Amino acid sequence: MINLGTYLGISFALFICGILVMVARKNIIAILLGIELILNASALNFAAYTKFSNNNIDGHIMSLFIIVTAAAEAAVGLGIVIRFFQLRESIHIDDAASLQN
Amino acid sequence: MDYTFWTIAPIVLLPFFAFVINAFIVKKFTKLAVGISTGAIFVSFLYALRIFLDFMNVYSVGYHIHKVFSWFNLSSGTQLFEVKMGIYIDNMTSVMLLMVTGAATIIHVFSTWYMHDDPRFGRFFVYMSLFTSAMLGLVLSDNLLSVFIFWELMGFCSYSLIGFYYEKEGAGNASMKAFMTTRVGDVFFLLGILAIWAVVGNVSFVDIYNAIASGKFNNLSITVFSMGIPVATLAAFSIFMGTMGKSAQVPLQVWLPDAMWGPTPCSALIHAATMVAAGVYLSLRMYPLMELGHLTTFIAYVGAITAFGAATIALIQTDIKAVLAYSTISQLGYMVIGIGVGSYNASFMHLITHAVFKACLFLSAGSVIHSIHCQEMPQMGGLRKKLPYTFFAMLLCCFAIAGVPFFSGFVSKDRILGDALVLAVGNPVYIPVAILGFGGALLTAFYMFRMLFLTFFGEPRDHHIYDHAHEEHLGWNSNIPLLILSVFTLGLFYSGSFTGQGEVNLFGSKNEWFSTLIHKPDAASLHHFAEYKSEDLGVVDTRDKLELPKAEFDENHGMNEEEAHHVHQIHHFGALMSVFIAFAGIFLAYSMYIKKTINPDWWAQSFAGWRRALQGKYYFDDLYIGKIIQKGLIPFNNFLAWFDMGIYDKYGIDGWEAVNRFAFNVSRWFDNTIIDSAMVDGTGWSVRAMNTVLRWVQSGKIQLYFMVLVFVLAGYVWKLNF
Amino acid sequence: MSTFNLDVYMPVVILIALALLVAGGSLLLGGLIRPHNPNKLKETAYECGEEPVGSAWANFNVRFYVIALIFIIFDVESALMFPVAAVFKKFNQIGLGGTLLLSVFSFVLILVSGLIYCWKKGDLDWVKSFNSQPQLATKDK
Amino acid sequence: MFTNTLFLLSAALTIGGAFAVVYSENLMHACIFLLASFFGVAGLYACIGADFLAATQLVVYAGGVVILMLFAIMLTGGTANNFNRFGLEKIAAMGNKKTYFMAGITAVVSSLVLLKIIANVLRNQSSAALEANLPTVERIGTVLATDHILAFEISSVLLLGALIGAAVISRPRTEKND
Amino acid sequence: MNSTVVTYLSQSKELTLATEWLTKALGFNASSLVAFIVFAVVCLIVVGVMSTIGGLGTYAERKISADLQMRVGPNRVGPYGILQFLADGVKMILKEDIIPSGADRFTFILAPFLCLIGVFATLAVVPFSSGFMLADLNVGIFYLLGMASLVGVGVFLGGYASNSKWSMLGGMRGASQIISYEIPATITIISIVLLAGGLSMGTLIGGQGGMPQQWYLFHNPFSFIGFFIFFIASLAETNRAPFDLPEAESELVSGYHTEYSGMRFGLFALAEYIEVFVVCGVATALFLGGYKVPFDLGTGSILVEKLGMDEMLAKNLGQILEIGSFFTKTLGLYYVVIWVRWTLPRLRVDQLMTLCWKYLTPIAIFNLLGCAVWMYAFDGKSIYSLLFESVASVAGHH
Repeated sequence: MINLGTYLGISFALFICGILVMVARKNIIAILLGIELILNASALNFAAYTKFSNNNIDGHIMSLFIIVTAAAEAAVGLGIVIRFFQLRESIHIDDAASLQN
Repeated sequence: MDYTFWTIAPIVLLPFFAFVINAFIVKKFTKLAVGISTGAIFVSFLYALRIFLDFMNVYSVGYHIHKVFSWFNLSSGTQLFEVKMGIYIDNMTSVMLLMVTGAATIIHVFSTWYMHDDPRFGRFFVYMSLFTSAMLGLVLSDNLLSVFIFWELMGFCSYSLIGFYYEKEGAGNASMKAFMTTRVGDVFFLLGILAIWAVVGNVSFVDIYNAIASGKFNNLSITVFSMGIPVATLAAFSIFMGTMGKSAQVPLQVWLPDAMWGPTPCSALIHAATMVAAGVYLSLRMYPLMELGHLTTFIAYVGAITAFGAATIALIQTDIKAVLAYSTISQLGYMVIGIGVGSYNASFMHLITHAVFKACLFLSAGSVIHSIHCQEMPQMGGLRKKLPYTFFAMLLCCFAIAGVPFFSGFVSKDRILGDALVLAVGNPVYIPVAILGFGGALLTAFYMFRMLFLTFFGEPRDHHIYDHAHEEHLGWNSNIPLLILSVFTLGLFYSGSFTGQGEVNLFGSKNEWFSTLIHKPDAASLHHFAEYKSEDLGVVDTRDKLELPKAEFDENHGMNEEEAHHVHQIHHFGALMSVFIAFAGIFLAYSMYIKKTINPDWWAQSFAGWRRALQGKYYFDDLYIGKIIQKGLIPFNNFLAWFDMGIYDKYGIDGWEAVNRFAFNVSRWFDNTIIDSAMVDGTGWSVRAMNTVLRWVQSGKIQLYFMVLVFVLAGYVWKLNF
Repeated sequence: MSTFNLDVYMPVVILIALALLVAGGSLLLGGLIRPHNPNKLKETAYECGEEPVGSAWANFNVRFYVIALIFIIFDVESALMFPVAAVFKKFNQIGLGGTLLLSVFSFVLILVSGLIYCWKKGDLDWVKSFNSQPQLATKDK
Repeated sequence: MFTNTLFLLSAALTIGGAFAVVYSENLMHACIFLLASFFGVAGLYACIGADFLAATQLVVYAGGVVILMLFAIMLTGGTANNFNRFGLEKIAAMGNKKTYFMAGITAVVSSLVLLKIIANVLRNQSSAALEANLPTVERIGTVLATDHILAFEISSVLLLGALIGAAVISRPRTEKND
Repeated sequence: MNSTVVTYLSQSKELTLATEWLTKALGFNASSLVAFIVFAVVCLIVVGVMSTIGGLGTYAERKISADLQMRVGPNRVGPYGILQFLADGVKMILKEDIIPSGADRFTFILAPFLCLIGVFATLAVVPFSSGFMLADLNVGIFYLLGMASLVGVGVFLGGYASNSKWSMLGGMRGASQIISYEIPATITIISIVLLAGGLSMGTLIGGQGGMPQQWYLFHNPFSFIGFFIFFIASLAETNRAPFDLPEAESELVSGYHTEYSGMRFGLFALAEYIEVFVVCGVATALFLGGYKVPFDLGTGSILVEKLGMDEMLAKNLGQILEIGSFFTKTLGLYYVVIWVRWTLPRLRVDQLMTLCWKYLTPIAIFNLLGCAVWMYAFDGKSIYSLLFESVASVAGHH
């Protein structure tokens, strides 16, 4: 049961859920949730390849750095959201389209 | 010399460490930060010099050092997925290293004078160090992926430095413009890397050469809209788009003039000597791919249009830095022509010589600007006596860029033009390239000397500014760099001989080192690379692996006697023409601005239409910012741009007399009917009409962009058929 | 290195199941025997005996976020530091302790500079008058 | 036996949590389901012997990122039945039919490509016997301290940048209207 | 990695026999099943003991506070009132369960579960003795940190879900306090990991000995300071006084569990008291030698050699000694926790943050670097062995 196929399937499901959340939601924080899902999917992929492909620890390192980067990304992203909220009193993503016109 | 990690890596790491250290101490210890930056780049120059001398010592064509290490490895069994990074040094790299570190050192020293009263003195050096290390990293990279990483890093530094005076609104906008415009090219570059990866399974230069030599690219094509596009063409075009963005080729040239908002030393280093040349460097590295993709004609045309178009715009600029900026675009165009017409080593030589004289020109302009706090040439004049060293340096550089014999620009540009001429004789497709090239050379000589005369000769036009110019403002650290650089504008350094044999003549010496060492990677030399694969980790020093004969100068460039004779004749003719054109341009400028026998105003009035186009910089900025970015009116404005360029350019190239009168009438009619009534009103109407259709494309909704991104990537991945 | 069997995670799963069981069980057990007479007054939130005003889910002061931000950065730092710290002893025994010490030092000091920055900028001060944005929730001072 | 149970539980938690994130109309609940999904991913890591990654997943995601997100939700008051200081209704904006439709199209397109890639990968997968699980902490530590030392150090710079950047961005301004 | 209670028990013949018999009877390899049964039984025992300790904790708290304040304390239910906690438990189960009408029901119900899961899951790696350890994961301490962080989420959600202002403030404060104090605690743990060279509880305790001079507490000056930092941070992480801001009666009524009543409140309280025990256990394991007994009595080998005792019996005796040692130290710390609560006044919230970020964290980082330097400079020797060596060498010269 535990093999590369199932792991890829799970990470695929995570990724698709992430994409769905990212595109369907109009709330910036919800979009960030979707991004976290996608990052998790990729990190899971790296770990799975490590286990089922070559048992080289590099995959774990990659996953670790994905987690690190994801945390940093979440911190900065949420900081931007909060600043945006202070300015616009909204966290609707389409309110951030001020570049238009 | 023994090549280990510690003899190569410090070149990159020293400036990088300087950046890291300076980024943290910069606030309080500005002097220290400056010292660290300058010292680091100087030491790294010494390292580069050491490598260069070693390569000159070996003096062989195929000699290269390749050090590979594994970045990460997820391969198993037959499925290979290993990403490797590495250092690759061959003759070209060693020359490039010397140029970059040398220019950077000199410009750093100059900056200590130029920037010393700036409140953000230290921060400037932080960026400069990061930039230098990125550029050196790019030069040392052995694969496209790390090239791309450093490429983007340089883009970031360029962005930061253009926006260095961020209090000024223009600087902020300019930095954003530069970033966005080059991004267009970079996306293509990334796609090109993907395409190469899909075919080769790796992006190391060596493996790419290997794949080309072993025919991996043959018969591979992608079907788009039922048209078969060879992968080689697609990849080559994508990568060349990267070059177009970085090296400011038409139509992505618009950012470079605006980049002059940055401090002048950074313009000298980034937007003249190194970063913009990196695009050309990339195309040179990928030359076999360009050839395989049958892209050379396209490249030659892009280069020719850029070289000539930018030169025409430079004719009417009054800002001293703007002249230099357009001149840079134009000279980059010459390098690209060189790639297009197969003039590999001349193109590279022009890269080097241009870096030297353009850096010197920028530094001279910088010292002029800093002495009189003004950039407008009409307010200068007669500064020759006030700034003698600057004048001397600028004079030499103007000789070089105009192509006066015995100066570096002549040596390199003449060869590019000569090769273009050779091709044009054999193949009428290349005739416009040659014509535009020579026309551009004439204009170059003219506008450079126009700049020189307006700045340094004649009577001072603004006495307030003139009286304020003080030579004593200048210090050793402003003059010495200029003088060093101006010495290196002599052609002898490039066309001389390292072995001490051979006579020096007008066209360089026999046995010159540059053409001897740097060769187009043709089919024969690509097979050098088949000797080993980049799978071997560790240092590959080809001195041990291959039998390396001393390189010898081949006067016939691999052709038989008869062909060579024919080519030589054309070259000689081209050279004579270059000399003639250079002096014609200088004479024209002389008679217009010193003798005043020709009245510039008369010319301006007779070519009013053209002049308007030039003042609008061929409307590229309007096109991009006014239409595409805001309204998404791509097809309509392409048409407009084509119309402007096609009509005006054609008339410019035709005979003087007929065009003169005809252009006058046409442009008057054009103004009244087409532009005023049809275009201005029509633009408004059609904008409104198309707005409704195209508005949703630029909705500013990031999720829509994301969807499009997913679709495009999906299509690309699907096509590449992993 | 010794290999390990995934059976070591058994207690973890069992304990989590037990936690659910204990909590759920006691609530269920109570549900069978305890009284259940809800009325409207009982179900209002406690606000010192007054009628609650508005919802409690208002936006809070941004200081909380800055604290959480510094926390997560140091959390990630510790996640990176743990494996390196775990091999420090081994490296020290084979004589590579110096390089590892250097890397740990630079790693930590770079992060500490961030802490110092936040300190100097006053992000760590809980009571600091930000007279900027009108805030709904200023009670938490 | 136990391993399979653990795997099934974790996979169910992961995918169930992810789907719940998609379907949940309440942001706070979505965040909790995300926590469940992270937990499941930690279990999945544990199933393939990546014990350190599992613990890191717990520490960083469950303990860090989720708390951060909960805080951010509170700081933006982002729940449906809430009023901000101007009395305007704050839209939680959890999507509508149109956005779901677009998301569906995007997901279908990307899933086609991904499935093609996955099929390719699985076809070429050599079915060698799996090696026994080795403790990963020391290996990761050794590799971090030797091969990937630069990445290790650079990541501290990354974190520093994130810290300072986010602190600067989210700090309340003392001046008005900037 | 595998030194769990099952490994320990499988040294005895009976378990092996039982496994073999089950394998024959069931027709598949039953070792995993046996392991499951053993784990299940032991987990039940541990949870039961821990719940009792948690309950007794409330009793002890009241009794000790009464002692400190010269009162009598609970004395009605059972001898000396020792059954008070049972009465409390019964009361909680019988109390009406109220969910406020404005609350977020899903989250309201989930929050105490999260707290309890977080605390119970940490029990898996608490080292009661060298054999009686549920799971000696080789990411032990790190796993514990990860699981314990669930408590913070639970506290926050509890505060959020009630939709009451006191709860919300308490929850926000509680969560930010828990996460803040996690940093000095984690960094101190890293410095101990540095000394021990591993993350598993077995390694961490294995580097220490039974005698006080072999503890990491007295290993070097930095770890000595580290102990206090860890202890203070643990107090704050478990919301104990003087850091019980989230439930400060005088300002926030009852903090994040204002709206919780009956058993739901009971679950929060249970989680808190067990967590206090767990962090005391961790402090013991990290700094006070854990389950180690002097003179290697724990392995039982001395008993076998000197007294000729049966090997398994001797080992069992050793285990009991170790459990005794662990519980003595842990409960001693538990006493200190309660003592501190009734001695020190509560901090203000700004003092709380100042203490964490401006004192504890910098000192913890300094300690970490100091430990690293100590390891490098003195080759990992403790200050005691350095003194001993120098004295010995001086003595040898004369």
